[in-house]
Amino acid sequence: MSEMRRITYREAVREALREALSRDERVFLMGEDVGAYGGAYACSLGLLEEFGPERIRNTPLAESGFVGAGIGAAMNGMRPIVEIMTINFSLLALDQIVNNAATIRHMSGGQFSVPLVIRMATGAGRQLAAQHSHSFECWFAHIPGIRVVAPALVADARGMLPAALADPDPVVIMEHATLYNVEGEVPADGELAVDLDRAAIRREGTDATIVTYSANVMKALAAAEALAGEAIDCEVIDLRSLRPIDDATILASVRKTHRAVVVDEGWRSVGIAAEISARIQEQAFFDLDAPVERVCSVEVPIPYPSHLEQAAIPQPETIAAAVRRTLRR
Amino acid sequence: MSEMRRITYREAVREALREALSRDERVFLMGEDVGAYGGAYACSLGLLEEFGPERIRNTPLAESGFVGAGIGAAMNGMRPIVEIMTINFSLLALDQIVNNAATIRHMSGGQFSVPLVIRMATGAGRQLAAQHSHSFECWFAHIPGIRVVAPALVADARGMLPAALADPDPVVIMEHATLYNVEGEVPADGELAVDLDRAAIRREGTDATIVTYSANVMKALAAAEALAGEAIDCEVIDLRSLRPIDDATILASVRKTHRAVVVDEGWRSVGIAAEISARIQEQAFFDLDAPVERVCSVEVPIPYPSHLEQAAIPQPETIAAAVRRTLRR
Amino acid sequence: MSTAQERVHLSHEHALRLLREMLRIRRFEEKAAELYSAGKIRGFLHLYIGEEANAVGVMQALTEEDAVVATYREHGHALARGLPMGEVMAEMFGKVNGSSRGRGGSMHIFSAPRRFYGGNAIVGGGLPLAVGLALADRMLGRSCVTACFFGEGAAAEGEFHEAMNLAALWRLPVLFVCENNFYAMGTALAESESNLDIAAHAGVYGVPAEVVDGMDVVAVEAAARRAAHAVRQGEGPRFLEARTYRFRAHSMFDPDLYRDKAEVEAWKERGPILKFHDWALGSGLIHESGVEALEKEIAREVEAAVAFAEGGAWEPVEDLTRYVSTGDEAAA
Amino acid sequence: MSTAQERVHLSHEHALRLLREMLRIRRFEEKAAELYSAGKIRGFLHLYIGEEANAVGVMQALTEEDAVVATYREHGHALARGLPMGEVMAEMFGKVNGSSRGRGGSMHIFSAPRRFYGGNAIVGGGLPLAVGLALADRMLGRSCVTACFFGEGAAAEGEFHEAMNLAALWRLPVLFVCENNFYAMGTALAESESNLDIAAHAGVYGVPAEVVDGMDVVAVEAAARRAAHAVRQGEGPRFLEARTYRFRAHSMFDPDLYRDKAEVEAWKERGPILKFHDWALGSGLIHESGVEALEKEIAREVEAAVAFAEGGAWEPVEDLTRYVSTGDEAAA
Ligand SMILES: Cc1ncc(C[n+]2csc(CCOP(=O)(O)OP(=O)(O)O)c2C)c(N)n1
Ligand SMILES: Cc1ncc(C[n+]2csc(CCOP(=O)(O)OP(=O)(O)O)c2C)c(N)n1
Ligand SMILES: [Mg+2]
Ligand SMILES: [Mg+2]
Repeated sequence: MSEMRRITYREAVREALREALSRDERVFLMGEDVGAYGGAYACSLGLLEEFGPERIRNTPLAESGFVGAGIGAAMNGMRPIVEIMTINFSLLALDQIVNNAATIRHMSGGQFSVPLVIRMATGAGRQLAAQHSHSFECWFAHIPGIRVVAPALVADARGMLPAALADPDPVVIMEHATLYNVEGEVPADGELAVDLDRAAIRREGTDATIVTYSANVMKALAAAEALAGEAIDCEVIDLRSLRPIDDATILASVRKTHRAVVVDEGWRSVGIAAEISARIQEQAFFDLDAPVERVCSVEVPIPYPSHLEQAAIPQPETIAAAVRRTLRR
Repeated sequence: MSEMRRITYREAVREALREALSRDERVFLMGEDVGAYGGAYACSLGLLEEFGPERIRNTPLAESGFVGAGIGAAMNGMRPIVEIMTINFSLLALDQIVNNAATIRHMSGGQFSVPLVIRMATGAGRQLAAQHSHSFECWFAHIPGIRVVAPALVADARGMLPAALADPDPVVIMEHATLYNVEGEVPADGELAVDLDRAAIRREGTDATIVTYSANVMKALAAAEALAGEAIDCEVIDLRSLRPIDDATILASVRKTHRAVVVDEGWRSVGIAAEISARIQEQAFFDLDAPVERVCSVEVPIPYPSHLEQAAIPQPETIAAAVRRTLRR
Repeated sequence: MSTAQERVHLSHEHALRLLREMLRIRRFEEKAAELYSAGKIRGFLHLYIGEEANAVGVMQALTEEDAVVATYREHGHALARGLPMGEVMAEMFGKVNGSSRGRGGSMHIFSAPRRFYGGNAIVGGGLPLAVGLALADRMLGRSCVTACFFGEGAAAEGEFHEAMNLAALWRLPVLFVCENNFYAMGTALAESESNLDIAAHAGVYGVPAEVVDGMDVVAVEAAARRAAHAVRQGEGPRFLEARTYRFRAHSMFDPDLYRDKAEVEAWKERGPILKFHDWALGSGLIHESGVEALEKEIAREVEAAVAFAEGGAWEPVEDLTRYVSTGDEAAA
Repeated sequence: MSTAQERVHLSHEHALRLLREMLRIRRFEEKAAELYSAGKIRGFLHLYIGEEANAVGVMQALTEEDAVVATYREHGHALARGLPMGEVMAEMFGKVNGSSRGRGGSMHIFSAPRRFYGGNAIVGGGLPLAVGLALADRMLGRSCVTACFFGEGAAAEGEFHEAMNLAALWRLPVLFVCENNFYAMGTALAESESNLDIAAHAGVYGVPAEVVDGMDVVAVEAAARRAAHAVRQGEGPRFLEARTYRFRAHSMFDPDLYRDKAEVEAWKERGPILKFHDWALGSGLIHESGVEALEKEIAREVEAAVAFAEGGAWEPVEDLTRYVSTGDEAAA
């Protein structure tokens, strides 16, 4: 087994960007403030100096315009990585993503692929209030024609980008803004690209399955730790891919534990958690000993004060409580 | 009981618009081609002549701009009805809908309400291909701060608009484009406004519950008719409101039938049907005799040819088959 | 001033070619309207009749390496760009032998061999795409032009402005062609733009713009050649506003009640085919017999296109989910 | 030419008022930066330091009936508009006695009594809102002005153009105020606009535009009075581009590495407070003792504001879901 090294999630993204830019001349990074500023979350710091303004392409504030330009460039021989500063601003580019990126291949009868990677920071937890704390992963996961992934671990932040670039179709990478400073391990050498199709079991357990993704993986693991003290042994699944969803991994776990809790920072109604819940009961109904529980964000625009914001989003305590409910404890 | 009269869904919308404009000077209709053209679906035909260009306000093609203007006008004493020609173009206005219409009340600590009604035509079935056949009801239903309703019956097309205008917060009305020519009954006199909070049972039955909304109500009723011939007695629930969802009506039915099929023209993954399925199993898990089934659109951009389009969306046959599956027949 | 590339060579052949291309579109669409009534073509159908000079004129200025982006009113552009008529007709039938395997229909004609990038039915949505195509050409060192067609209605959409700014800021090889037919569905230009001079919206970005009589195919060709030449020379984007008119309703669903009959008639008298035909005939560039032969040839082409479409297969329902992702065309 | 309403009356009182208002913002924000470091204020904090002349100048031209729409960099506008300093500070603390009950924080200051419509953190998102506010005023026969502030970065967003066109087309009473501080986060104007003349983007819609020195509060006030007067007279929208500069980083997260130190210093030397102070002192309009008194008074106001914020309550967690829908404020 290869040795590991510790870097931050931000460094992992930056390293992956640098590698992609070095390996393939067709790759370029485009977005607001990716240049001199180094990216709103400093992911591209230093890359302008290294690769120049043609390939580290600062854009005006024009989300629809530059995402559309990324689609056109992808259709015409380039491998653009478009950074949308945060998911909040992606609402301005949804028409391009849905009606062009995701759809042109089918509409053209397979003539044109769109090998585009879109990265964006997502999520709440930083007291940025209602307009800057969105989790619209569920909207993206609804769209046929795109792949949606969400790195929770540093190794995935490092490995998902090369895998996304290798995909001939559009891939959206959702980076949780609270994770950039988190440290983790990546292999010291060898191929770092990861398999985008598979969910990962982050903790094995036998009593209940917690299914989640992105920053909530850590919260789920914390909940599992706490529950271990109560002799409740949780399995924690990191979805990794939100579209397509790796049913097999989820179902195998639920067939073992007979209980499931889905954790999602999106609002509860019509979110990712609903989909996972529906899939579990569709495919493992007779294996379930209790209804699938959902732990999601409360249905309120995210408030600014920390105590309200934290009360609005999932917490290890609310996750643990849901697990206990499935076990009727 | 009052007498009934037969009008089309389109006439119902037009009559409701005319009534609203006549009753309240603060009401105005704004959108692309609502004026001389009479609306893309002819809902406002004749209203320009009757109410003039200030109140039947034609807009340029600028979805974000005029939806935002509707929000501002609503915050400042008017009661705008904004028509987005079709849901397909609403993608260009989502930022205004999410970040302003739905959010300003909360962000301002309750100081400003947004009494705005947005109407749009939705759905597939008319061979309009991938960019013009969307069903993004699920996206809207995810957003706290707005109400989302979908009239299936002519009486609701007539009665939901006055009810929406009476609501002090934003209401989105989803009119299915295949329904405009459908005839149905509305009360001949008396108050026509309906209760937006409640789902409706469109057919009573004891063997299985079909939960759906909009144009699929008719398909579900057709499926129920067909199944009646096989001695399967279905209850058909028309959700009517997609946000909030009337759990009580659904659960009461499922507790009676012990089986549920959810039908939704949206793509399967992370759609309305997933939410209904999750709610049923959360709240009526031990009453279910079979997993909740979903009948949704196949996950493909809607193709142009009729045979493929029809194969992509729910049909009475696919609904009936799902009911049979829940009954293991 | 004008170089060889910029000048229009109005030889007998070229005149005949311009007339042929316009007539091909006209006859094709007349047939399409018929077939729509017959139920062979469904969904939306937006006829280009009256506007043929624009697509035909502009295409003369493009090479095979150049790219084209169009709207839902794009049969004319597709034909003028050289897509086989049968494939376009078959696409409108929804058949597998259509240009997009029938998946797209009338509004979504695509062709990789012709670098024809749709067929975009979201107003304004094609402009950022064109910017991206041009960006890739520039980054890859190709000296191609991307011609992007759209209606004047698009100028009110934010995307128009975002795209114009990006193209100008990055000096990209885009030839923007605004087909100003003065109506966006039933909305007259004056109802939608505070400034009726659409070209001014390019000018403010520093994109040189020219207004041309879109009913005059030679004028359009000449202007397009000048503009395309400048773009190809690396001078950045150019903007052409072609003032034109649609003789038919917006789509087959439109009762066309918002336009003055006299206005429509006045424009018809200036019809691009009528006008060019009369002028070329008068100046002796073409002859009546030549036109008759042309009409016959085109009638045969249209007939063959219909037969091709009629003969096409329907995509099997089992293949419904193909073409969503790369690689799945191999399935089934 | 200039009417009574348009002229700036530079009495002793008025000069003192202008200085006071600018100083209030400056001292308030200096304290806010301190409190941010102390962890009392969290999230994003965008300081207005250096740009005070714009908000203060423009607000002089507005009446109580007028409306204001601002961005996330809006403490200055809120204070100049007359929101109590304590409420603004409490909002930034996230306390219930904040202007938005603490729900919005630094980026979402609202005030119904002051017709202050945010606090909008989506760049460009406030412009359509302003158009709608003005539309309602017009339809309801009120002669109010809606002043809409935004940065030059917004001019690249499609919404800017959609809003400009709507306001011009419908001749709505909007006073657009572009605070051009030459940077959108780390992106310099030349990197984001093909045309550096932002006012030209209003001009093309037929919206009369004026460029004003945003470091000169008197010039801003004069220009704003002229513009607001025209708007109030029913002449349609007006556009003001105030050229200005932020002395601090974009937000507290920004290391500010993209600007030349010398550039920042040069602008600081033209600081709006410094400049006005020196000029007013020199011309005898104000006196050093008056300024000292002012500073003391403001220091007390800031202190009181902090105390007010500190003393405010936290919204109980049980009330989390209040204020989503009308009527639910009655709950709990
Ligand atoms: C974003 C968007 N909004 C609305 C529509 C509906 N629509 C289709 S064509 C059209 C008019 C477009 O007019 P114009 O751009 O002038 O082109 P023309 O049809 O005149 O060629 C409208 C409103 C659409 N397709 N896309
Ligand atoms: C639509 C959108 N895109 C990106 C951002 C992130 N962002 C916040 S402020 C800002 C810069 C805005 O610059 P400008 O409009 O000039 O205003 P300034 O901050 O200079 O006052 C950016 C890119 C945003 N808030 N909204
Ligand atoms: Mg037009
Ligand atoms: Mg700026």
